[in-house]
Amino acid sequence: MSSTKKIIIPEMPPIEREMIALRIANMLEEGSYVNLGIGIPTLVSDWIEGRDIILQSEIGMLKCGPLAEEGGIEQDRINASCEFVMELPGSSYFDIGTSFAMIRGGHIDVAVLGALQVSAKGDLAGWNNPSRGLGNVGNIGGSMDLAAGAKKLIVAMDHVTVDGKAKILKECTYPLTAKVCVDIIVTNYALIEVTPRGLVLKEAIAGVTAEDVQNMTAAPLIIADDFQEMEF
Amino acid sequence: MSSTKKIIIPEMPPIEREMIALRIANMLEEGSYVNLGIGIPTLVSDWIEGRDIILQSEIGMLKCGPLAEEGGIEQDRINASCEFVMELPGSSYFDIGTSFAMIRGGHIDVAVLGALQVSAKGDLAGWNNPSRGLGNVGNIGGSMDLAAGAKKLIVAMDHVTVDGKAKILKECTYPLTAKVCVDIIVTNYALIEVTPRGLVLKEAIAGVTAEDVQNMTAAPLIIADDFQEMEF
Amino acid sequence: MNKVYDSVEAAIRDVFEGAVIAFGGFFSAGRPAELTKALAKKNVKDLTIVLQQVGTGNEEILDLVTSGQVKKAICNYPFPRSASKGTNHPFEQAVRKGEIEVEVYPMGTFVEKLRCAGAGLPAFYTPTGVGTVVTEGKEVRIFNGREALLEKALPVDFAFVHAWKGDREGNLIYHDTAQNYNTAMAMAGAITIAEVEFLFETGDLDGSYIHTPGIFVKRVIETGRPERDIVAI
Amino acid sequence: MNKVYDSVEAAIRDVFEGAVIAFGGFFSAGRPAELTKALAKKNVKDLTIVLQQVGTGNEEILDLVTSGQVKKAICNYPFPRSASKGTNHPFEQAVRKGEIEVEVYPMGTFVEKLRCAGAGLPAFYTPTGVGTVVTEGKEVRIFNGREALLEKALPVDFAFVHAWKGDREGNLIYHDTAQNYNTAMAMAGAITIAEVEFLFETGDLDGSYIHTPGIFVKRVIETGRPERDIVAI
Repeated sequence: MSSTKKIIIPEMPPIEREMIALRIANMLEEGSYVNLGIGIPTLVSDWIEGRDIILQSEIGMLKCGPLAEEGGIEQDRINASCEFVMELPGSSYFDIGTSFAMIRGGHIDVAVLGALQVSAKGDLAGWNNPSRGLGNVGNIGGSMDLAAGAKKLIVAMDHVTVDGKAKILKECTYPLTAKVCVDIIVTNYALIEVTPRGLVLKEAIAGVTAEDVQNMTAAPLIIADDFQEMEF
Repeated sequence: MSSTKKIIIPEMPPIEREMIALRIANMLEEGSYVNLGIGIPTLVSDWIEGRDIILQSEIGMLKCGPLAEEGGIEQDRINASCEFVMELPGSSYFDIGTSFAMIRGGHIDVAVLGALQVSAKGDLAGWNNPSRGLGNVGNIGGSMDLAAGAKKLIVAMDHVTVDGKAKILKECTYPLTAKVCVDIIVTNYALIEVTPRGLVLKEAIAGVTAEDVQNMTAAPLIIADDFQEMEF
Repeated sequence: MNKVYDSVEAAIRDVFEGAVIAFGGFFSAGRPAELTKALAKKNVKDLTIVLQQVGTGNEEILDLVTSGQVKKAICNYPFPRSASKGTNHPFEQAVRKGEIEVEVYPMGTFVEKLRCAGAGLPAFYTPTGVGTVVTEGKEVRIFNGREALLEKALPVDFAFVHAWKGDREGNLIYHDTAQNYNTAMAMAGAITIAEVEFLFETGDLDGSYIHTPGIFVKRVIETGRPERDIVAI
Repeated sequence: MNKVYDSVEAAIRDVFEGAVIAFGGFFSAGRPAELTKALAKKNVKDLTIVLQQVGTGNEEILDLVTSGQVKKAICNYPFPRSASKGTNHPFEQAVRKGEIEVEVYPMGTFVEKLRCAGAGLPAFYTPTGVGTVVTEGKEVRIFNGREALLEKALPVDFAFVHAWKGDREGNLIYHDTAQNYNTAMAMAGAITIAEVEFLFETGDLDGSYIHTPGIFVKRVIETGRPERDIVAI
């Protein structure tokens, strides 16, 4: 199997990005410290307001609040995506050295990251799309540290690329962010766990079968004993 | 030459510890950051009040003030010798990690340390007197970091031990604090510079000759062209 | 999040035999005396204690020593400064008798080993200690013409720290030089337990001036402001 | 001590050809824009610039690029996020043409390289980047069963930082997330120059809440509080 494997997209339309985020939000435990990457992961924050979950932003902020509305903007208070954010009771600020001590030191319970590709072993490729043609230099940012340091890594992404290519592969073909780091993949069609036995398909969205998911996936899937419809 | 070389103590009495400290204080430049060790070095602080010199204490305080008098004591404000100290305008506090970043990172202009022995090459032995019989464990404290990290290291000590043995030796016989680290030795009889050529005798106290100093020193001394009486 | 415990006893309930425990403080300043006293009462054996020194200004730690709970001490200034005081000191006596093993590191190395453990860095090179007994058995390597030795991170099972102010989520502020080792130890602890002099509601401390962000702290107990004795070393 | 300079021009007068300069800031927050503008006017060649990224929210850095003063950039997020924006971006264009060399490190490695330089630690091991292009040409070693790679300290000749409050002796306080890289860079600089929004007399800042102690700062200039534009990346 390779990334050029023929991919069949099911007729059932995928869920929206917000629903991927909701599925992930529902997996987060109360009392956990969570770091959300750029893209779909950011949307998770919309679903955890009022819950006892603390967001860390790698720029150096703990208990990072929601995006600031007009009037609540403080020019020196941004998240790692350069968006203005709100302060919450108990928010704290620190330098990036301390921020990555938290990240690399295993103090972040869950990191949610986007991905370009994930391999059957849980390798993650997310920082460098070779099509950009910049070789080995690119926007690493905090992704490699998060992938190496978070206690649990959840990938949030579309199941296939916009031009219909598989993103879940036997081996990644793009430059890696980290090896054997992904714990769970949540896509717009399915929820897959990375286990020592291989990729275990746990859930698919309503109207999509395990076979449908396998047909969009260029790595073998083990169907979980408790395989079920994705619920929200 | 060895540490057992016959030492002859001159008839002229040595200067007091306070005067060693004064000689060192007079060498410090305005605008410098200085760390003072336990013992004679601590006395340097009595001679720099009102001068533009900032004392760092390895416990995590910059612009460490003089010893606190009754009434000015704050139980949580101590120096590295566990003495209560005063705050000055511009004093700051930080953790010991940051404190030793300053020390090891070359941000301290001058460290003044006591010593048990100094060698002809500027090796320093100061943390472990084997006579205590504790082997290789002992009170290292901040001494090794200061010796390795300060831009300039001045040793303040008596010229010979209380039982009349040489402390300035061809080679140290006690466990080292650091190799080739001492720049200047100020004793109760003399001021000696450590140079690549060897130990250069720059000053002796009034009434003491270069020969007298050599007779107390178990390493060869080069007499400086500008050898002179120690002034205060 | 509410990390507040009602008692020091409850906060240390899961300290186990053979645990590695770091104790904040530098001589008398910033030491977790109440947690330490509770631990001495609990009587857990074979502990490895990680701290500046034993028993000068932090006398409560001696109860662990005299009751035989300490297997090993990792320190940077283990003994009384005065040799004669040391001879009569229960910790030094236990070390001389071979009852307690001691490992000593330079201060800067000691604190960096703890910070690295908390920061997920397994090892670092330092120029401190090159050519001394500290180098023995360690790799020495030259960077930019200067020798440095390899030191490894020192993770601890529990870190006991003492803060001036703390909130329910574990954000801590230390007082003056009572910060000392508490910051690095709080990072290094798998379970960091903070005794605080004054407990605040979450949001009542200024987030720009937190010394230890709450993420490093698992449990908080309010123990009040102690009266420290004046200590000579 | 009085480290205050009257002008940014005077404060950067000795920046030399080929210098390695770190610039604080993360996108728009906490960047030394006034020092950077003065540097662009000074027109010093062959600079190595060390910073998060080039030209998104810190447009003033682009003047160094377009005027051909930059030989090399050491970054962690060098290019615009969007590939199409990147194609039209002068920095990315200069890199594609081979006019500027780029070295990229993961954020945590980048900041630690600077902190280590400031802290006198020549090198460290990190698990971040193992098995990726970041590992290429670097030593990999196993600690406690886990691979880590060797990274070296990154000292810089000058560090330009931006603080909210500063005093005459160089004590600095940053505002919210404008702290970011400024702290580590201030430590790493052989000569650290701070532009501050508000200058205070020595003693007017609370010594318990200083983010960068004055010992790390050689020069201070008051440049006022800037109006930052809202930036999309």
